[in-house]
Amino acid sequence: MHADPAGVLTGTHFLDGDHACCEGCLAAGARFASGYPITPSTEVVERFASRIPTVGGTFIQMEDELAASICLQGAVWGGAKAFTVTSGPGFSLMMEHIGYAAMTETPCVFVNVQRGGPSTGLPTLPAQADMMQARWGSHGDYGIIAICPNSPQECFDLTIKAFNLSEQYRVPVMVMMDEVVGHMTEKVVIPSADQLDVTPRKHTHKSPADYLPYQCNGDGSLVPEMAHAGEGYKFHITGLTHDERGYPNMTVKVQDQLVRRLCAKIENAKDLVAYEAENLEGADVVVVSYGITSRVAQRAIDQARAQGLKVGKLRLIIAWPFPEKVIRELAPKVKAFVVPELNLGQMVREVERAARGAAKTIHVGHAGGGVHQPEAIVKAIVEANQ
Amino acid sequence: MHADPAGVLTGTHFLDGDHACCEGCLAAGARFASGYPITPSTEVVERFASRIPTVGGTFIQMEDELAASICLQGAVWGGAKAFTVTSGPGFSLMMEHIGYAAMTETPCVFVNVQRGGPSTGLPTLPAQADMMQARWGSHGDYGIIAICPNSPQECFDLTIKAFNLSEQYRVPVMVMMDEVVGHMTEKVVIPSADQLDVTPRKHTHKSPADYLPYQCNGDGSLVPEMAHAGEGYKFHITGLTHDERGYPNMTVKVQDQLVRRLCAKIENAKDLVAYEAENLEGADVVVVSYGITSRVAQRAIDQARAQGLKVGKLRLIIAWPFPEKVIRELAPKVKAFVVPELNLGQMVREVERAARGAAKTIHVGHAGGGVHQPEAIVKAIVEANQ
Amino acid sequence: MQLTEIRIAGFGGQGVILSAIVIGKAASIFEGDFATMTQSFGPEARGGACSAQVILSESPVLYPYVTRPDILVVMSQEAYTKFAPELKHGGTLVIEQDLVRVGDLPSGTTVFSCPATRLAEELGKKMVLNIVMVGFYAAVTDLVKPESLRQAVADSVPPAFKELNLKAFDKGFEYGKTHAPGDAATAEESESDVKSLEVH
Amino acid sequence: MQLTEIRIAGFGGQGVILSAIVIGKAASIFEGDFATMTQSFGPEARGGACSAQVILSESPVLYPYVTRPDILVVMSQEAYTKFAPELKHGGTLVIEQDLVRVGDLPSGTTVFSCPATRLAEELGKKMVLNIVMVGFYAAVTDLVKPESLRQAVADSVPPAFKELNLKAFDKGFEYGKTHAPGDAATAEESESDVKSLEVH
Amino acid sequence: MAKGSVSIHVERCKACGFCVEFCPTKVLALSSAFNSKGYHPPQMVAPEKCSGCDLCGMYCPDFAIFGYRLNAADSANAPDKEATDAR
Amino acid sequence: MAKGSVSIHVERCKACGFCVEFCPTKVLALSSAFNSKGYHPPQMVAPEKCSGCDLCGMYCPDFAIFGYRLNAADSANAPDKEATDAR
Amino acid sequence: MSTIPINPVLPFLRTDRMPTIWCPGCGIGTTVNCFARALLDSGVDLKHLAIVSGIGCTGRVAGYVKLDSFHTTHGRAIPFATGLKLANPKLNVVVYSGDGDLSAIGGNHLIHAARRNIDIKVICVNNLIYAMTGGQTAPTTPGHVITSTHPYGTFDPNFNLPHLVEAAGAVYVARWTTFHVRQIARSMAEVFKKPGFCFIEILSPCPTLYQRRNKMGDGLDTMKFYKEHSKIKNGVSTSEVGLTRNGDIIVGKFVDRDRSDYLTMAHDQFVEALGDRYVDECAAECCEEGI
Amino acid sequence: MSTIPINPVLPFLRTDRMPTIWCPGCGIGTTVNCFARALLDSGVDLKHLAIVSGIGCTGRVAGYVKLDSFHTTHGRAIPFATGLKLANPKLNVVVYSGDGDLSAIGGNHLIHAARRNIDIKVICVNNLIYAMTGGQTAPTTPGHVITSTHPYGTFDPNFNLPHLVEAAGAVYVARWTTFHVRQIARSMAEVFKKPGFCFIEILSPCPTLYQRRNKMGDGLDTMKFYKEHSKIKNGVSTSEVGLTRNGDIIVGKFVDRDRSDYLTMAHDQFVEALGDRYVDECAAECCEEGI
Ligand SMILES: Cc1ncc(C[n+]2csc(CCOP(=O)(O)OP(=O)(O)O)c2C)c(N)n1
Ligand SMILES: Cc1ncc(C[n+]2csc(CCOP(=O)(O)OP(=O)(O)O)c2C)c(N)n1
Ligand code: SF4
Ligand code: SF4
Ligand code: SF4
Ligand code: SF4
Ligand code: SF4
Ligand code: SF4
Ligand SMILES: [Mg+2]
Ligand SMILES: [Mg+2]
Repeated sequence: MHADPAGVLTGTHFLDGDHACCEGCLAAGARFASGYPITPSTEVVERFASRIPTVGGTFIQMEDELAASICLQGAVWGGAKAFTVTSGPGFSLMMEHIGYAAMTETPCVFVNVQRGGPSTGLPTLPAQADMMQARWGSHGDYGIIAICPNSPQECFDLTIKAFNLSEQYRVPVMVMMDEVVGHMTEKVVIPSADQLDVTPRKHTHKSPADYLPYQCNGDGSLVPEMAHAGEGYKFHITGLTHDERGYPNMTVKVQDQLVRRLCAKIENAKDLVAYEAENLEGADVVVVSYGITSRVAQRAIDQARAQGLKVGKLRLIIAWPFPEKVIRELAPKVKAFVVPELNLGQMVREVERAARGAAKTIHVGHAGGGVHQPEAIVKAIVEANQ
Repeated sequence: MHADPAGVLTGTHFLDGDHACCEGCLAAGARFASGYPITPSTEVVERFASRIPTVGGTFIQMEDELAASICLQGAVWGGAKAFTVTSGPGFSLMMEHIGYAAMTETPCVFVNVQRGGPSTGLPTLPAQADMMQARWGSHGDYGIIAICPNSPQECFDLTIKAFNLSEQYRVPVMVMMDEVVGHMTEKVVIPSADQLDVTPRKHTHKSPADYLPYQCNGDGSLVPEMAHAGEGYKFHITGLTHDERGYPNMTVKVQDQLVRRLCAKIENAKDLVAYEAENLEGADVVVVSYGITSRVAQRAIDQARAQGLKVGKLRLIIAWPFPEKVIRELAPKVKAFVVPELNLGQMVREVERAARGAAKTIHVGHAGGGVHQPEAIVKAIVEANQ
Repeated sequence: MQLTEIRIAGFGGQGVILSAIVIGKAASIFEGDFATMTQSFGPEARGGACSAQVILSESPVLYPYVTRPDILVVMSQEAYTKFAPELKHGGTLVIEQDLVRVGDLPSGTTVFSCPATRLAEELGKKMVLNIVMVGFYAAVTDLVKPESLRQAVADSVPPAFKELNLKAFDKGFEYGKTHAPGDAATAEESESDVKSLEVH
Repeated sequence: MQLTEIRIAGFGGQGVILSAIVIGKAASIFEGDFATMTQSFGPEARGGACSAQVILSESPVLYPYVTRPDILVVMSQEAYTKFAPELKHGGTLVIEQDLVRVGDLPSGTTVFSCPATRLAEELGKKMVLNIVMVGFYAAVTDLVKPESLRQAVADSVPPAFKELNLKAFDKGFEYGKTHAPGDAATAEESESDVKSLEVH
Repeated sequence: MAKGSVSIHVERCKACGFCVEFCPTKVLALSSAFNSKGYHPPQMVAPEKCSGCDLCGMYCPDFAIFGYRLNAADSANAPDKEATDAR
Repeated sequence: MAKGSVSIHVERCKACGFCVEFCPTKVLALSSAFNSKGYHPPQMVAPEKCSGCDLCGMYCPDFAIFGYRLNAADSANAPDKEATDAR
Repeated sequence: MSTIPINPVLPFLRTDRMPTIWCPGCGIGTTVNCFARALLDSGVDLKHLAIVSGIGCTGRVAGYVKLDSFHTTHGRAIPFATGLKLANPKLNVVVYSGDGDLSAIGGNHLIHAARRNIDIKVICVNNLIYAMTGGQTAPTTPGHVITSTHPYGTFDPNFNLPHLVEAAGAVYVARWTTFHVRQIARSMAEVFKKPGFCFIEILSPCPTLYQRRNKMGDGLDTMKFYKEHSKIKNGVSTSEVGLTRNGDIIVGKFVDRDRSDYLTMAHDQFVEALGDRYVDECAAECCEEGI
Repeated sequence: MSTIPINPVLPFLRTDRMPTIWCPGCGIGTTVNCFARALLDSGVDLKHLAIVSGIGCTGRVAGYVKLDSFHTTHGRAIPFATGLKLANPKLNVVVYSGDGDLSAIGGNHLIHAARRNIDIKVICVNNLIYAMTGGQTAPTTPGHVITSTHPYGTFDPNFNLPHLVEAAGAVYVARWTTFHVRQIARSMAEVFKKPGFCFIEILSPCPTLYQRRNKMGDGLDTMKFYKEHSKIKNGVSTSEVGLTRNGDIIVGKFVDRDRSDYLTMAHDQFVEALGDRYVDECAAECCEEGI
């Protein structure tokens, strides 16, 4: 489906990542946002608040992040595409509702512009230390998708992708920005609406009499079809373990079916792999990075190559589900992975696990508040090459 | 230091895990709890509410888990040992304050009696699916300790250990029970107070003039000394990145020092390894488990041994920090690790990572709501052995 | 004592859990064996079905759940319907006589029945039927010594109700000793035989 | 265009960020090059120091931060003190003449100074000093075409203020063209020489 | 002749007694019979006094009873499948 | 002669003007001099009118000024180290 | 008598889920019965009526009512309902939940939605206790009551909910008990027609966890207590309707005032500020009636 | 004149952290100045006085006052203070935070602490905006005000905080503006002596993010506005003190009533229920004065 032109600010703009993300939301068809201010993410909803009355839709500033993160889900069940935006402390408060969205299969987008943590930490400075939280922060087993833009242009492009995946899989998708990307201003090209693909809601075509809210129909996917309030389906939605009718069912069997499906629809999805690869063939060392760090790493890679080293680049675009297979297959062919992150060791654990000892894994940690010195990454590459 | 006899219910009792946990808190010297009811954990504070007025101390039922999880920290800074108790949905709501406790180095205990998830899930039925959340659920980088009892007796013993470790490391410690252990009634032997070791608060001996709240003193540990409100120190505590004086400092350098120390004091601690091992020597397959699953697994191990297989057992008592070295050294000596858990794959990822491909890692998942059929574990052992 | 699995079931308010606690406590605290008691929680609020499981053993109990109970104590028809099928071959069924009608039973089952509610009412407090049942149980099985069970009763109820509960225990025990032993019906006998047993 | 690093700094309310946006936009939107603009956020509230960084390049910019600026534009003494030391050898310093006193400078530095606040006040709105500075910048450097910068100004301010801002741009540009070129002081000259420059 | 009557869904009743207590004309009493859950559902002990006011129905927390006017009974309403097991 | 005087910590002042505005006797005015942050701190323009009431001190959001009674100045108070750079 | 009329409330219920989980003598079902009557009597458009509950015994109401129904998380029914309503203003949205859910963990949302005057109807079944979790003290529990977390009697003062929501901004505030079935149904029907944030508190017995532990008998005893101790005082100042353990219960419609609701205020402001540039479309329109 | 007296408030401040982060013309510092005066005048025991702030410009107050000071998480100053006070009742505990922190994300804790009558003193600096995050609408922002999240003017109705906290149960409620420096100091000194939950709201200019965006001038202009438009009405009904964009500001002490505080009620209940078995010791006693 093409984007609705009403929300598409076609043209070439000089935008920061937060504003580009907002334009991505609008282009993707989001017409509802509930937010609670927090640095460095607030600009996304500030722009939305300014744009939406002339596009058609609603922004509401809620009393806290608990409210913001469930309000948008009400909007989704009312028929809207919706999102919220936050940063570390607010993200922590949203964890219960990320679980609710996963459990009820509510398609929606959570944007987290990562700042330094833990706790109040460094409100105005960058980090990438909420990556594990994005995957594991809510209780119980569930699947989510997390996506990592590294420029304002990608804040636009990948936000649309986030909405599309959320609709395709009926899952909360996290756009894991970082303060640098969020506050950096660059050229952003927004195509015309007819050049933008937007995934429509997986709305049921069944009549109310035939419809079961959590039944997977023969389309081969593990994703049930959806209905909205006010359409006559009279469905029931609950965060309790539920059967295909959406009714609570407290048995091991139903729990097993439901939760395995919720995880499998994401973990086993074939098309949830997105990365940027460069010179992997014949590389001795592969630098695995994402977000702003991938741009810093690029300078390091260039420097290392200038020293004659064979360095490959793997940039995670979708970080969760983690592209385990890619690393697993690469590991026997390389000496080492070097993983720079603005944290003290998060995605590197996945690299290490997937590598299964077939290649060294070297983390280049940074506690946040700035970006790496490229030299620190070069040093690790050189060491890794030995 | 010995326990204060006022809180020690010396004798042999027939208690469920929740009640035993409460007695552990009292024996450890906890005199303050702030709670919010949630099945299947509420019994811990219900008993505390009933016991504390005759012991001396305070229980307050707060308006929500956000309040409960910060109220206790106020109590700690007022000079008490304190804890809160919850289950999945409440645990998700406490994530911001676990980060605050880690950042401010507030010694305290969070008890999570795990139930089926995600979301509201299975309120009255067991799971072990908050294990990754316990480690990663708050934003930013930080360290915590998580401990897994597998019987009411251990709910008593390990809760004391949890308090002791929280004081030693000035860190929030999670007691990760599960519904089965919490609601199971067994014999619990409570020794006399003088047989119970209780770690006192690491209180400063310095005068207010010399005291810096976040300075590590020459004792070789990475843990600063503490003072309480009302003692004349006039200290400042913040969740912002702070220097040794406890004053906000928004620089990369201070962030690096502080956050690396917070992680290192836990990850590098030598004495934070606690597990139960059996027949590891010469084992072909090692079953790694924790909590109630370790008891179910025992039956499976016995059955497999009866079939002539060489099966070792490794039960995690402290799950976080993960005993990486133990697995790493074991891996080359065994064919496989079998990891049964009441989740769809959490601690198994750590086993897999630590094993570095030197041994297979086989997960026996269960989505929760009950315990494994021992046969399912036996089957995995047999397969692993091949 | 060999590993013995017991299930006690009824409806909320009958004191199912307490009777299980008494049995477990008697074995583990007053006899030095091991006991693990677990309970099934319904999805929520009270009033519905209620069931508890006790495993007794001379060594520590590992697997905490009852797979096929050796002994099944039921105090409601619903509980009977739900749990009777899992009873172990050759197991023992103890029923509240006025609340449970026994249907098809696996052969080899020994059935004991006791009008516990009525006996409790005779004591003036219907709510002690659970302890009457425990007394009856003490009389008709011999896993745990009656003295231990009696001690466990005393230890498990609020002081104000101790006397009453001990009386209830004794009443059930006496009823068991005078009515049940020797003539316990087994399911080999016809259904009508079982019914006749209920006339006691 | 070769990779060029620019830092603009002053205090809150001077419009530092907007001037950086204008330069970045001019290069990337109106000239088709690439520009990355980042800003330093203080710990919090406004009113304090404020600084923005622009990197211009003919290929996409990777590393987003300025390491050693080629050009430093400062509009407050504090900013000068803080950032002057990082200026690249042989770099260009552009200052608000009434707000900044230049001290020791690395040799080879070219200094341009403009009384932007005063010029802005002449236009009746002190707040356009940032755009006066941009005009001046356009006159004294040649990285981005003045037309592009002028276009970027028009594109970056609210419609109601477009006229005013374009006037401000022109005023700064004119000032730069008439006063600065040719006689730009370099730090090779004595400090007093630099001061004399401020007399313009 | 009675102006109204009630329909009772025996299996849903939990014997709270609300209907009995709040029937303005005391038409109902809990019966001594059990339903399959062991509850004693109400029965009409003074059917002639029933006005069909449906207060019993409005109080019932379990949708197990309702009252109706007899002259309304012939109206176009289809028979209540649910209620047929109820008498 | 003035009954009071003020002490001004020039470097802390942010020139909000509160002290100037709310001095009941209009003792103060912002000076044209800058402090190192670029603010114009207040100065006494009518020192003889100062009562030492310290209202200026109470309004100051930056603890940069305070008033005191001159007859109290000889009391046992130690000199204000902080304030010495202030005049 | 040839035909038996159907129970008029059954079409409003998910009878396939009956019997309910509620205990004998629990009042929640009675309130649902009144709700069904109100739906029946008011002729409200059921297709566009959605119900949102939090977690608790009362929270299960959404699961028994045959509407588009949402069983959300504990305390968050109101913000969920807010999103539903604002995205799709054609919906009538009812929040149906317990006292603990709405006023303890959900207290913030309660006062903020009242402040904003979101056009939702909140029905609060107040059994003075956290029932589903086993009888812990709620913010509504009066003093000197035995609960599982106050085994020696409560001492925390309790909220006067009508007073609180009025102070926060509600336009309609009423209180009844489950004894007042007709009044409940009437109030419910009334709020369907009243724009803005409306709040109906219904006192309801929880024999299992409140009354029994406090030797107050069963559900029926409580109903009789309500009958004897309720005083209808329409229009009385909400500051005078606080509840105590054994005292009188003031019931009635306390507040009924007019104030633009949130969406109307938003609309007016945008029209004023943006004139023709304002696009007055709801967030959900694109997707609506997707079939 | 030979000696200069020291600035009497300096001993109460962490002067090593000055200058503060606050903007020129911000009123927060003025309130701190009054606070210091109140400490000075009331002779309160500083050793046993603790201050707790949330997050925001006002939240930084804890960091500038030389007491045991806690900068907690956003919205949670009150429950943190509750724990501090209940564990160690000898402490006097002051909560000092912003309107957004206390009444938006922290709104639930505000009303529940008021309900329980926890013996803490809450000072709410109300600049009608979320300042620290850049000027978003707060629950206190009046209608028709331009904010970063309401660029076309606010329309959400605002809280009347004195009314709300009174309805929730506060025993002392006052409002002043930063113009009323003497009254602020007097109220502060008064609440140090008043047991129970006390609330002082202080309107304060935020020239940077509220006034400037709304063409209301700078801090001094706002102070003059306060001077002209404030009406002191002690004892007036809190229902009449709502704030509008340009309207009069009713200030004064509105509520001063007596009610046992939480710890006293707990104590009385335990004494009654447990008699001699009650051990009346505080949670912190074991650790106290550890040096
Ligand atoms: C976040 C969270 N905390 C706690 C709970 C546990 N919980 C479920 S229902 C409930 C209280 C319900 O009380 P109330 O709203 O009064 O409903 P009632 O059962 O009395 O009708 C609680 C605390 C939960 N489900 N989620
Ligand atoms: C959980 C969380 N959400 C949001 C924020 C961002 N935040 C910091 S301060 C603030 C608002 C402060 O407003 P107020 O309390 O009125 O203080 P002011 O700055 O106006 O003094 C917000 C939303 C945060 N730090 N933590
Ligand atoms: S319909 Fe009315 S009169 Fe008839 S039984 Fe019911 S309540 Fe009584
Ligand atoms: S009101 Fe309903 S549930 Fe109660 S006794 Fe009557 S029919 Fe049964
Ligand atoms: S002390 Fe009083 S009179 Fe003197 S300057 Fe200050 S305010 Fe004016
Ligand atoms: S009140 Fe203070 S900050 Fe303001 S002008 Fe006077 S001295 Fe300066
Ligand atoms: S526990 Fe109480 S509220 Fe819940 S269903 Fe039973 S009686 Fe009703
Ligand atoms: S932003 Fe506003 S509240 Fe914050 S310091 Fe500046 S003036 Fe004060
Ligand atoms: Mg309730
Ligand atoms: Mg504010």
